[in-house]
Amino acid sequence: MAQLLKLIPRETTPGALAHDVAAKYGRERRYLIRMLQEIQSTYGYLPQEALRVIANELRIPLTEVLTVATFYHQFRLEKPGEFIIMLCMGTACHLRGNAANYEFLRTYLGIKPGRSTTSDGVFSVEKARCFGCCSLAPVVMVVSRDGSYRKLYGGVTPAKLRRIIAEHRAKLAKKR
Amino acid sequence: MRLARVEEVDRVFGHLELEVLRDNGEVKAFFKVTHGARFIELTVNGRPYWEVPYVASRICGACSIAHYVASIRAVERALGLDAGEWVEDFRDAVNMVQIAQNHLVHLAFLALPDYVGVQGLSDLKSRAGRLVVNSMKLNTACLKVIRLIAGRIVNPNTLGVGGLLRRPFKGPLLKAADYLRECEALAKEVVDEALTLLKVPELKDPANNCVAVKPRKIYLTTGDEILTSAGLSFKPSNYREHLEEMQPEYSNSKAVALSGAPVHVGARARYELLRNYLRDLNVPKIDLSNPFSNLIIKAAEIPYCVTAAKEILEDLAMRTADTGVDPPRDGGEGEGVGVVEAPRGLLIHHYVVSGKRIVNANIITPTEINARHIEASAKALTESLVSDGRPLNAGELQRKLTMLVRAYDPCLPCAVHVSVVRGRKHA
Amino acid sequence: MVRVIVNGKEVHVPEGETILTALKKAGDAVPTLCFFGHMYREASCRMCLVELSNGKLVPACAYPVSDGLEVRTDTPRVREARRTVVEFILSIHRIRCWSCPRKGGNCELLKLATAYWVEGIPVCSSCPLYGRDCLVVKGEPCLGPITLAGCSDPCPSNGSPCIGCRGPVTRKDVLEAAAQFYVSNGVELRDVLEVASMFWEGLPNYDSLKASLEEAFKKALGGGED
Amino acid sequence: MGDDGSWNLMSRCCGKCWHSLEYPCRNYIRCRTEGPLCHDDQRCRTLRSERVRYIKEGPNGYRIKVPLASCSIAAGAKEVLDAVKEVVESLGIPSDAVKTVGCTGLCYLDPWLELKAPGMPAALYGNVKPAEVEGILKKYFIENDVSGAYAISERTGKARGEGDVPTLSELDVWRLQVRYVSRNCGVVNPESIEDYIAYGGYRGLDRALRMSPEEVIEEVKKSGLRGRGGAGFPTWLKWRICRNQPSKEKYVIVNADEGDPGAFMNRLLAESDPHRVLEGLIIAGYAVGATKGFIFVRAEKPLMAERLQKAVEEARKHGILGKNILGRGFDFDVEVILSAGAFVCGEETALIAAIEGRATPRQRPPYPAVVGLWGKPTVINNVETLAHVATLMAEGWESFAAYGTERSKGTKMFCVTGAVKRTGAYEVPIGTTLRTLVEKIAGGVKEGRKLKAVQIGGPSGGCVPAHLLDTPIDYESLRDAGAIMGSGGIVVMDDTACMVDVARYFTSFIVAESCGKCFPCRIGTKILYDTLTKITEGKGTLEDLEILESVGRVVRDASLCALGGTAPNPVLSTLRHFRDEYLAHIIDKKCPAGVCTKLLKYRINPDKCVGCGTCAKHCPAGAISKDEKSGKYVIDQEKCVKCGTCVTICPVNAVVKEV
Repeated sequence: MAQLLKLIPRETTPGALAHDVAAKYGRERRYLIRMLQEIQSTYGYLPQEALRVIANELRIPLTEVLTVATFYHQFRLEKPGEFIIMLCMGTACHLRGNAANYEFLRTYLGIKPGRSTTSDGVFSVEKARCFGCCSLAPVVMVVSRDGSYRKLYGGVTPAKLRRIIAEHRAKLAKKR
Repeated sequence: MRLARVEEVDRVFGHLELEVLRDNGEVKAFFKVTHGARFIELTVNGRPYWEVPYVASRICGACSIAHYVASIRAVERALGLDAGEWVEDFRDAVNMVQIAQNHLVHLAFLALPDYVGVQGLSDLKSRAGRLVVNSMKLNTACLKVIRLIAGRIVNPNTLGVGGLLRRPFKGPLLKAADYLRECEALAKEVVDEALTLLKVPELKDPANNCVAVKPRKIYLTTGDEILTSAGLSFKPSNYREHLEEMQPEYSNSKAVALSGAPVHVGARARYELLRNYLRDLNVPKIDLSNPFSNLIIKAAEIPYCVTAAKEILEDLAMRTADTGVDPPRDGGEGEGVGVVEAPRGLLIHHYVVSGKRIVNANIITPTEINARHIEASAKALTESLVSDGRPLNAGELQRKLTMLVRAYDPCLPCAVHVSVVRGRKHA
Repeated sequence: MVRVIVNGKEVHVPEGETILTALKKAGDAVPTLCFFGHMYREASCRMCLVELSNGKLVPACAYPVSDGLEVRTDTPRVREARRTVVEFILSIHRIRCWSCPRKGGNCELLKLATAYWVEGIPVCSSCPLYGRDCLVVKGEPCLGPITLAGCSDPCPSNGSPCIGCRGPVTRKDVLEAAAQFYVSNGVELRDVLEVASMFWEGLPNYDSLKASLEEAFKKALGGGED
Repeated sequence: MGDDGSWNLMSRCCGKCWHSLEYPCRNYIRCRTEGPLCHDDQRCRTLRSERVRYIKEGPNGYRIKVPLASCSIAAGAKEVLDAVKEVVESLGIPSDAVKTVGCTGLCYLDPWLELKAPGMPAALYGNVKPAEVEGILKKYFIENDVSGAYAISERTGKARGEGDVPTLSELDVWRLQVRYVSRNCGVVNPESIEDYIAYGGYRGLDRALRMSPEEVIEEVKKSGLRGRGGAGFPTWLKWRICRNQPSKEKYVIVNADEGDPGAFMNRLLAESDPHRVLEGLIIAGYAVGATKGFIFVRAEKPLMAERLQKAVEEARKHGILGKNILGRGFDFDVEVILSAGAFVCGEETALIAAIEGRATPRQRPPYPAVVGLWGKPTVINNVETLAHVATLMAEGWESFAAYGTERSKGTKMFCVTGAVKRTGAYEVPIGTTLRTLVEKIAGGVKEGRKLKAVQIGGPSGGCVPAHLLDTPIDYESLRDAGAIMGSGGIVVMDDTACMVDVARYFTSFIVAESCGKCFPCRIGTKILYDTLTKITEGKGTLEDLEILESVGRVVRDASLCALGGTAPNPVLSTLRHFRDEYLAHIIDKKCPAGVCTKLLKYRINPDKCVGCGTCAKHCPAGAISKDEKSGKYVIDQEKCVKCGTCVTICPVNAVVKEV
């Protein structure tokens, strides 16, 4: 994925990044999805400010940008946690118990209904479309917010989920 | 020994059975109403008083306006309300249009086949095609008028206790008058043709006393006094002294007698009692004592109603509309009797109101009043066709009997509004 | 020109036209909701479905004509499809007919609902009385908001309050909104139930209806939102 | 020259060869392996044969293949590769013997390892852990012992322990397959065009360019190839319609969206043998007269997009893409487009709309072959279809028509997942029965379980009950059984699966993926979902079944595109074949399979419970508390989220799941 999406240094503000990304794709309405993907790969989500700048750059209404941003599953509009835990909701994984895992994880992390991120902003729990490795069902993938870290776990059970959480809490502590 | 029996009299509103037998030398006729009882009086009990018109107008679809007006007048009298001149005229106009429409339907579709020698409606077209088409046109026009000014053909909703529920517009009134003006000529044509076809058989009325409402203004307007053929006149509120009701076992509907004797109501009764209120009901020379003449008078009343209603509506449009009074929210105490000339004759609604609710209700419908009289006429008719105990021609007797019943135009759904059915089916 | 057979009648329509033009030419009407000529013909509302000879249901407003195309506009499957689409629209429609600008005869949904025997729209949608004229606003316990529309000229339009003769609306959210509307105009549940008792008391689901009405009124009185 | 300066098959063999990008030689492709053709020089010939042998057998016969496809990487293939690289030096095996390849489709073995030494049978090792790598390699290369292998290529009699290891051709999982289009998967290095050509790649393109476009279409017609995306529309007919359109500008799009959950055939093909797909795309472009090609890939499959992009860049570098391809005056270029992940993009008009902007389907006709991308005629073919095109052009249409039934020819790839022993992607001729695929190839359900149903075609497909397992897999007979061929995702369900829950799962997927444009699909599927949820929560009533059937029927008939049109299939087919389960949920308020959480209870058996409290500690919802009087633990049914942790945690397994 890296070659396809040239990464741009991240310290710039979302607005500035959006401006560069728009320029990079020649302000063509056709590449809107690519631009959004680049922004999301930098921030892990689409900041409102970036969307507004993109809309201005492409001279299209903000609603049109939001239509695309809200239609596709890949895009997030709220700031996710440091680590995003994606449970695969493919058929095999669903049958092998990922539905129960999802309930378990949300209760275990105490995520309030209607929200998908823990109150301390560390973990986000999301349902993902099929990763396509059904032999390892049920599958869970943990991705860092900026997408640099990606690890996949197979044959996940509630017990294994607890270990994953502990592992990543330690990883976060080490980083800070 | 049974002389004639018609299990299901056709071409009448509802279910009726007629039986005439000879019981040790004496001929007896039975007017058996087999229509299911409808307990309207019971339904009204306990309802708030402003709902009475809604229930009453649903007694029968044919003349729902007559019941609507009668029940409103009864409740107004119970609460001591006066809806005012304008509203009274408006109600009369609407009532007249419904009378014309009812007569039309009865003459053209129910009674006429007997006099044109056909069995049912389908082959009526060949014999009296023009009359049927004209009456249908006229019928539609009347219904259009009723819908325009009463809100709906069945269960009208512009009238309420105390007057009109909404400020009437001049437009619809004038438009209604135009519709009526267009079909005045048509009405005359229909009537003339009907009269040529209606060759009524001879019969002498055995008990020729009748009852009708003294009109406030012109013929067929409602009033607050009831006249009888015996020259008597009484206030509607003390109707019980003269008309007493009894419940024959063999019929679901009650029967009424005027001081003991059978009494008839309807067009013939009206014509006989209210002739001097009339202007131009051009009725051919007929023998009023013949019950069948009721048809002739009904035919004559059609053009009269159309013209009279048209004039009232035009007059109403010109006058400033006073929509009556608002009924008191928490009701009152009192008892009221409202009477009106329904298409088939005198209709009496009597309610006792206490607080907001109706505590007692009694309704007397024209068919109930006519019940005993029909039996008497049937007896007379049978005697005239029977010699030494056996009917000359059974088929002809039965046909004549059903024609006689149709001449009264009984409306069975109204007749069975009773509160309690004590009678058993005749064994 | 292309030959199209509409319900057995032959019609000639220029190439590239849609079935809808053929239908118009043949004089067979088909309900359309989302069709706006050249501005919008995305066939998203699926009301104008017609059946082809191979049994497929296609939208008349966007399906191009071809020679010898056989089209039927009124088969059982077409009617069922239309009827269910109207029910779909109704199920997501936020019913507030008493305060809706389209009430009193120009509610497209009501026309379709009555045409296809779909129940659920209150009488208010066909009653012309607006704002101050509305009987409920005047404080009368008119049952318009909770009675099924379908009577062509309702009593309210002639001044007499609706007495519920076509039966109650049973959707919870509509009852709640109606309760809110009643309460804000000072009409109590007692009056409503009294008028309703004449026609509804005998209904099998009267008790559950009464319970949900009581609940709705409680919620409305407790400072509900609308 | 190769990028690291050494000679490879793609470069010129000597001065006589005048091939260049500006003036490409027509026989460039055949010359790579059968050359030199324009001159006779033994040195150039041996140069090529040496290179081909090096590619196929590895440096003097040593070869270590490590699979690097998304799923194998997920299963730990990268770590195994690193371990192999370390061990290889110490064993004295040339480092370039290690070759990264695609995936063979035997997912249950991931990550696997294939070793080959001169004179020794090739050995396949399954589920290799990085720590075991050293042991395996030593045992094979040093001791020539293959006893630990999962399978070996053939019996040479030289290796020790050969007797008890089955050869690949003996195993049902391999024997019953016909790897027509997936022949290179797990064999070639997906990121090297040279590998592909060494194994006979681009021959189809070479042959096609020698024929006229009509002849190419005729060849595809004779082969009887039908679209592998799911609808089964004859490919030649689509091409012919597009070819006959007058417009100058035409496009060909590879539909690599593959949104079906549980289907990964296209990803496997594109990640393991991308050039075959590209070759099919170029042939299609030539046949149709298109100027531009697109490959529309899903964002959730980044490696697939990467490999396709690399293949495009390499093909462009060697004159197989761009201007005047192979000197035939045919210009064609390809762009890889990344979709952001929406199932509806699988539908052709929505895919076009997605490229143009927002992905909503359009009413057809006019079909894309007439009015497609930016209004120009466009052909949209599935990845597998184009891979078949490339193979059948190279091998001749007879090779394709040899397989399949008279109405649907050729082979089809299926991903068998769910409750089977051997999950994987298998290529079988059309007409093979489901029983062969599920029970023989995929090994049937696990021990102690009974097979209940097979779900085919993903969210648009249906459930075929166990007693119909002998239905042959082809477009028509599957439709009669209430399912569709679909993209080929097959999910096997045993008696632990609840069919109502499965129907609800697929409907929830459709509700999330519906583009919301037309009423029946947007609202109808939501009604189906809510009704099914009601049933799974035990609040269902009998007329809910009628609602499901009538709403389902209308959504199927009235929806604008195939997504809505096939959305009710799972519900309708489960209703048709498993009505008793629905009734169990509605009448007895019970879920026979014990899946629907609202209908099942977890209870602690007091006489078995020893009061240790581990369950209470591990319960995420804090639903287990100690009953002071009896000292035993009790589960509070309100709080319990039915995750089942307590069942597994309890040392004396006192926790019982009551259905």
